Amino acid sequence: MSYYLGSFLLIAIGLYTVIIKKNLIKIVIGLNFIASGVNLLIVSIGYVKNGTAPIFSKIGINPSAMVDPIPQALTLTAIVIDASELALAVAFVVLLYRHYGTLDIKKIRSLKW
Amino acid sequence: MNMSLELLLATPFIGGLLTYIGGKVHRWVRNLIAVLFSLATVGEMAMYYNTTFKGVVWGSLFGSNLVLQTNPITWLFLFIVTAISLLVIVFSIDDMKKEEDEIVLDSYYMQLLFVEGAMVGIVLAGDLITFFMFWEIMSWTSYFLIVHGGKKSMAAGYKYIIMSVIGAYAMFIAIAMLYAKTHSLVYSDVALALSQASPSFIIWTVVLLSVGFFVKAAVMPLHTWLPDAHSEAPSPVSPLLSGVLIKMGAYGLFIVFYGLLSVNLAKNIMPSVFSTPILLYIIQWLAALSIVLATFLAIMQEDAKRLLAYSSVSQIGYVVLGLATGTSLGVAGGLFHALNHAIFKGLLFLAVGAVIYRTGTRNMSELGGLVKKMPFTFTALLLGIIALAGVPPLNGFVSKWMIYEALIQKKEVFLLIMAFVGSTGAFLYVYRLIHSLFLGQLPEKYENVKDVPILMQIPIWILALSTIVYGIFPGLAMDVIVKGMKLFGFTPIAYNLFGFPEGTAMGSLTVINIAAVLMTAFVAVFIIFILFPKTRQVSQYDNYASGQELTPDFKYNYSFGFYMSFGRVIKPILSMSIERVYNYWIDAFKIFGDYYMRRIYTGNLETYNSYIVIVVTIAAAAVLLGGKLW
Amino acid sequence: MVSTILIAICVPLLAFAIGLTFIMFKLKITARVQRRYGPPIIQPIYNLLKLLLKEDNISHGVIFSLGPIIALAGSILAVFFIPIPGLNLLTGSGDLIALLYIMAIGSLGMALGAGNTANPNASIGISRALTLMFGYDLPLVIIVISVILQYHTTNLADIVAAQANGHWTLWTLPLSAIVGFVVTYGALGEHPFDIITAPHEVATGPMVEYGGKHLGFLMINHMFHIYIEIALFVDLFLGGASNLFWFYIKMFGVFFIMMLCDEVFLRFKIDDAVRFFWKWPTVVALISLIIVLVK
Amino acid sequence: MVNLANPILLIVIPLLFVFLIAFSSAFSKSAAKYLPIIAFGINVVVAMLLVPEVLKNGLVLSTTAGFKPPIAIDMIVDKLALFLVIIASVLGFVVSIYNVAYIDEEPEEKFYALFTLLITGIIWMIITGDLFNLFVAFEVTSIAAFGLVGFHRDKGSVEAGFKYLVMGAIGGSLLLVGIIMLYAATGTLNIIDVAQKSAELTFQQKFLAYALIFVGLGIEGALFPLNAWLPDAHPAAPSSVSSILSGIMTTAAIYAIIRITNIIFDYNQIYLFLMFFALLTLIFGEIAAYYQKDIKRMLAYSTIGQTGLFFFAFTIHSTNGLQGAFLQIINHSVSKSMLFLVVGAMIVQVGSRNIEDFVGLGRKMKVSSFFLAIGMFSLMGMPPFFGFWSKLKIIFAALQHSNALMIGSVVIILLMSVVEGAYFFKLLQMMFFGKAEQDREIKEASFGMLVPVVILGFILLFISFYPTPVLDFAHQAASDLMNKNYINLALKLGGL
Amino acid sequence: MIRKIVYSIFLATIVLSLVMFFAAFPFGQNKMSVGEYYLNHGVAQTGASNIVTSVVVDYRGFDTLGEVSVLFGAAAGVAILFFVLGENRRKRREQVAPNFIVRVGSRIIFPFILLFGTYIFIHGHLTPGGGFQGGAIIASGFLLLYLAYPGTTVNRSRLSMVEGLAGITFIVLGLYGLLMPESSFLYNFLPKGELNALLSSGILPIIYIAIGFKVAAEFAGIIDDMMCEVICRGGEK
Repeated sequence: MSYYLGSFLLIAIGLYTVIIKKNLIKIVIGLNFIASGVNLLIVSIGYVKNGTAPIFSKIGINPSAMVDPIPQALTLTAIVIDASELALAVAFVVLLYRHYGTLDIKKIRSLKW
Repeated sequence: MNMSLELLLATPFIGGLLTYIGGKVHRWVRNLIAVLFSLATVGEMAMYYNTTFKGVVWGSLFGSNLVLQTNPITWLFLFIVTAISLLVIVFSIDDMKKEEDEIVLDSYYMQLLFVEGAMVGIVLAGDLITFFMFWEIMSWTSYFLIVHGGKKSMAAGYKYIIMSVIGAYAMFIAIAMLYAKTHSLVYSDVALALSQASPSFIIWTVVLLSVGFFVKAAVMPLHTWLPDAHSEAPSPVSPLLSGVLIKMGAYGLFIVFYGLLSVNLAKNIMPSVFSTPILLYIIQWLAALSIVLATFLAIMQEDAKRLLAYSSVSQIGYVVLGLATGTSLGVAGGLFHALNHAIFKGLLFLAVGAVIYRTGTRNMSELGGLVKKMPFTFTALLLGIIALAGVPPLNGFVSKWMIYEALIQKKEVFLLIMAFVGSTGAFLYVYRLIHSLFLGQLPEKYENVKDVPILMQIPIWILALSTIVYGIFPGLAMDVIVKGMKLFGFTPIAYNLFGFPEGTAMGSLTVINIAAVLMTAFVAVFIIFILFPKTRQVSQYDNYASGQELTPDFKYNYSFGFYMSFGRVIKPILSMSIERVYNYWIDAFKIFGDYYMRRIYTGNLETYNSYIVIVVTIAAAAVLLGGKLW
Repeated sequence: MVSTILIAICVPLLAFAIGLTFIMFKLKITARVQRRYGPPIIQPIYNLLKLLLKEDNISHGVIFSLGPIIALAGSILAVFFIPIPGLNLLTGSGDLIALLYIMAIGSLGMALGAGNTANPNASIGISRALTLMFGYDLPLVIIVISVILQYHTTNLADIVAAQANGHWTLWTLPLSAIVGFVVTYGALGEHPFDIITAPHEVATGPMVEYGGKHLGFLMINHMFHIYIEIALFVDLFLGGASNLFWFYIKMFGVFFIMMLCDEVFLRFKIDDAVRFFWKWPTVVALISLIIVLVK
Repeated sequence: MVNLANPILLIVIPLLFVFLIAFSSAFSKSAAKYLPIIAFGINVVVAMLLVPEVLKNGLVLSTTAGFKPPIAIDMIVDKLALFLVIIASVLGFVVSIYNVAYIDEEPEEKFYALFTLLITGIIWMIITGDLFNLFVAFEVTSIAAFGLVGFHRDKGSVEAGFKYLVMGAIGGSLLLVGIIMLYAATGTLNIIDVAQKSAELTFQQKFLAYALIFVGLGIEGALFPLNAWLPDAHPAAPSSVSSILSGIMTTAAIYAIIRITNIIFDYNQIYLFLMFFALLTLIFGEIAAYYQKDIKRMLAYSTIGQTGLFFFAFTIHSTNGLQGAFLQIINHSVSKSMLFLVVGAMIVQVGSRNIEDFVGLGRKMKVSSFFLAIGMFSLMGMPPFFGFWSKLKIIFAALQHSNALMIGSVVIILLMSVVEGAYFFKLLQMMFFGKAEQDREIKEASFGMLVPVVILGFILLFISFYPTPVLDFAHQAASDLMNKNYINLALKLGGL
Repeated sequence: MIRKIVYSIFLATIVLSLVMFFAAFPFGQNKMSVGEYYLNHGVAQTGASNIVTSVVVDYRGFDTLGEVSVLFGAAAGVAILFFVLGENRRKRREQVAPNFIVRVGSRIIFPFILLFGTYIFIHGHLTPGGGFQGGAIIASGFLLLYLAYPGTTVNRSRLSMVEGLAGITFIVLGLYGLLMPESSFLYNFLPKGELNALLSSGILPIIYIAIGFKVAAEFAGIIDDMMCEVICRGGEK
């Protein structure tokens, strides 16, 4: 359960960062927090008590002792997606800084209403 | 016969498209096509004279058939629509020449024909979907016609279309409610369903439908669009709007109250006042208020077309008042007045349009003395105002007389008083119109004004002669009206070609006698007049002016604020304005919208993100509270 | 056929004659009320003849000349719709409501002619005339309706017939009759309501430019007008009459009372006149109307 | 011979062209311009080939990796999905043509690649039969959209892009959490399988997972409190992209929500929740649009309003309501895309997005303005245009339930339609009847930009005047969704 | 401050509800349904000893295609945002390397990094790891190179060629499956081979290799863009 809790906390901290923090970089980090939390959640769901990695490195391993392979596969995909988003986010932050000369999200409000 | 109803409906639309294409070739091709197609519509319409023809299914939508039908009542309205449209198109040929941009003209004729087609569709509709569809088409095509005239007309058109849309959506709800009940919106099915429905349902649907019609018919308090729209529209469009378009509201009321809902049914489900169902009674009061208040407003106008526009509000009040009486005589009077109003108001708008065409202004205090320059237009306009004022022997009198008699029969004295007062008020404003335009001093700049070209004279004179024809021979129209009303369950009223014999109403009327005696008296007096010593023509400036010498460059004519002293009397009434109430609500709405927008779409990313969290929190809290969302 | 034509000729002449005598008496009565001797009783005929026979008539155009003609034609038309003893003429062709509008033709014709003079006095006069008409129309309509409701017909001949044997509307609806009397003042433009012609202000208003035979025709029109208004009052409230003599007596009685009161009043301002009409006469007429309705 | 009527081709072919664009950009700059046209041309053909199949079987299911659905990912095209796929493909095709004339900014090849990827992602979202695959498709769409919104790299577009990205990323994560929760509860990711296994879950469990999915998709689907990115992003993006974003992307996200709602829940449990969002979206979108000075921003807010409208129609949850919703989707997609394309062409000529600068354009750019007017009329629901039929259907369907809630909603909808009319007519009369203060050198849009507009315009006119096939098809699709035929047929065909 | 507290409470509510949900599916409990099928049949059906790989590339290979597309989209997005015209790009050559040790060290390490990355993605179906991991490692080699030699440029058109080609390979391999009797995208049509052998499990290693190249090229591209953003633009705002 604590694994779950850890992932939930990561998500919550990420959301908190995104809402409360003013700095663009911190917001991007907050996004990363959320993504990590979700990935942790996925992996922990797949865990089966006393399970091993789902690799048949030797013939004759009992498949019933293995953990669920799907969450791991999902995590792989999710990580790459998060990485892509992060790369784009950072690129945006750089451009924002160039246009506005600040990293304070409160001052980046040219589009409203 | 089967196809030709659809053909009749399609003719104006096809004509509109061809007109637009024709305009690319040459403007005379365009004009010719427009005239020919509207003429063809009139011809096709004439084929249906006094025939009843139920139900051509031309399509089906959502399980409800789309039906076209015709009967003498629709024929009456078809006649109004197609005839006035034809005249308007003929009038436009010369009147719209001043517009240089040919493209604008092409689309102008196209829209004219489209409006005509839409109105033909409304009238021919045999089910509510068709009706509503063409109703909306009529709204937006006529909107385009209104905004043809510059900056002010844009504001007017905007107001018009918004109010039309609101009205149409009120109808929409009612139609949807009916659809939910019957799944078929053919009139007969709806009538059947309504006869079994609960009273509250009926009242709701009828009220909502009526609101839509009231907006279009400009019954107070929903009239505010009309004075602006009718006065700002191009002069050939105003007769179409005033003469025809607002009649569609009257037609709708007729269909709803006597086609879908019979009077007997209405009496059964709601209390009656003066043996009128309370709903109709309220409508009568609204119509009567329209008559009186719009008359007051018309009296105080300085703008010729605005005056006529307010007069339209007042006259449509008579139509609605007549239709809402629920007796044969009253309804026949209302229908007849619809026809008459189309004729004389079309005439008046066209005649004023002719003046505007020559002088370029419609401000009454800038005009005057045109009788010498435009005698034909003057004579036509004179006939028009006599008809409008309801003076025998022209047509306006006959229909008003029928409405008065119907009201007397029902002893609805207060409505009758208001109707009378409105009619007397009409004397004031029609005289103002003819006085300021044609009588008195001719401003110097209009020395060279000529009468309008023949193509503009023809429509004006056709309408002018119609006022006489329908005035002296009301039987011509009553043939159609009485026959049509029989279909809607009214007891036919007695009439003959020249009027109404004893027994129809509380009195009798033979218009031709009045006309004959008047003519004889006129001729006799004229002869006597000639027998006395000859007269000598003197200049208008040779005038009693307290010893002053008058010169053409000095305006001495009394034409601004003609009824100023009367204005003082009705000042408390004039200072009331329903429009201010509307504007108040619109402003309130705008302020609210602005307020919330600045607080929701702040441009602040944190705020946006917190919305997400809030929504998730609500869901989470709901789950924690046991899955109770509501 | 011949008799029809004869009647058609005689009735207007009769009306003209009655109107003429009233005008003749008017000056005398007024003078006596003001304790003057007054002009000779025949003076109006002199005036009329002088105007009609004037050699040099000036006109401002066709409409100007048509004005008096239309006015007179309209008045003659109205005469035919008022039942006189023994003759019901055209009452079958147009009822009381039609008559109310037929009576307006004359005024409109005159307004048309006067309007074309371009004289501001004339225009102001017309403006006042129409406004005043709007003013007295409200109580007039109400009392007409109450009479119609009283007898359940709009046919004037039937209304007269229903009042036979002394059942005058004056007794059954006294309030309406009083209002009708007041309204007749307004309709005739007599004294408190002579704001239209007001010689001191607008120099006889609509008539300001008229002279010669035009003015003569207008005077004739006025005589018809007096006849029409008073005959209508008599028919509506005094039960008409069984013969011409009584008819004339009744009319003269009404006219006499009017003239007695005429010179007592000052002139109303036009808006005050309208306010007056829309206040007391309307209220009284409405009370009378409600009485009829309740009955 | 390969069966071309295979849903997977709808995704794979454009994707292949995405990579081809990247590949070909090494040799030739201009090839990239035309490759998307070919890709979506093929897509349109494939979609058309699917029509008879779908009509015959009710549903076409395509597997991957040679395994049956719960094991591997499957693509499902039923009538509703086919509906949207056709719209998306046609829009993709048409807008690709538009792009050729419209895009003149470097790096072009990246733009075309991302543009193709965007539409691919949208189609993917529509036809996928797997929850995690839905998430992937969602991310493909989002990532492509983020890049495209920032394409101009100016102040506004970067800001809009960043805001969109942050919100989109949060949304994606929440969506993933929701999907994972369903996985944890059922042990499977296939939508049909989840539908069957989730029957054992309690309402709260389903609802929490559902709420997260709803929020995640709702961010993309422009539901009210979650749509704050939209009015920024749509104007900032190039007009062709706005046209896709507005026309079909929000629709696809809403479709996904509907699909999941329909499968997981009974209608009665959830409709108030959805209706609440739908009406809020409608009200706030339309009212906000009224105040806009920027024409694209106005259209963007109008998109929010329209989304609310058809989402509302979904929540009526009768066959009629669903039919109305589908009709409204078609109307919105075609009209709004066309509007954005026209407006894009106009902005090129005028050089401003401010409405005041559009005065008198009706006389200068006649063809464009004509189609703009048609699109607006259709969006307002004026007959005889298609919007009228859809609005008619929605209102009719709503009032079939004659309870106070529905009547109130209908009143709100119609009031908001009035507001919609208010701002559209304001624009229209300014364009057609206003007079510009100074005479400007404005020409008609270039041929390349007009062609797509005209194509869309004629599609709109065609379905306006001959709506019967569309109405029938929508009706069938609606009754399928209503009866949950999707599940039954998929079970039969997929052999789950 | 109130804002912070309020949102903390909100977030706590969310966490609480999540906890409530997962209380029904405790940690370590076997929640598999489809997963069991993979474990039992994966080796036989795909020939890969790493079941995760068989899931990633075969059973759920379509996800991977999407993942690749996402990465591609991100790379294209970054390229759009950091777009610099060709002539400005060349400015970079003038930069001076920072540090001797870094330069020499990276020159030695770079080939090994490439080799390691290649190993990882070639053995993706046998051991933990695969195309993404391998690609990322190779890209980190490029990062090192950039650190040591800021003037380094990679030929962008060649990078995009590699990207494109790798993607095309993936899809064409998948499309070939449509020609098979199963008529299924990504159908594993090559022989499965022997378990735990390098050349086994059909198309899986080929796809992983393609992915590896693609990921490497894309990450390298992103890194290149970011370097350029920092260096080419310099103080420009």
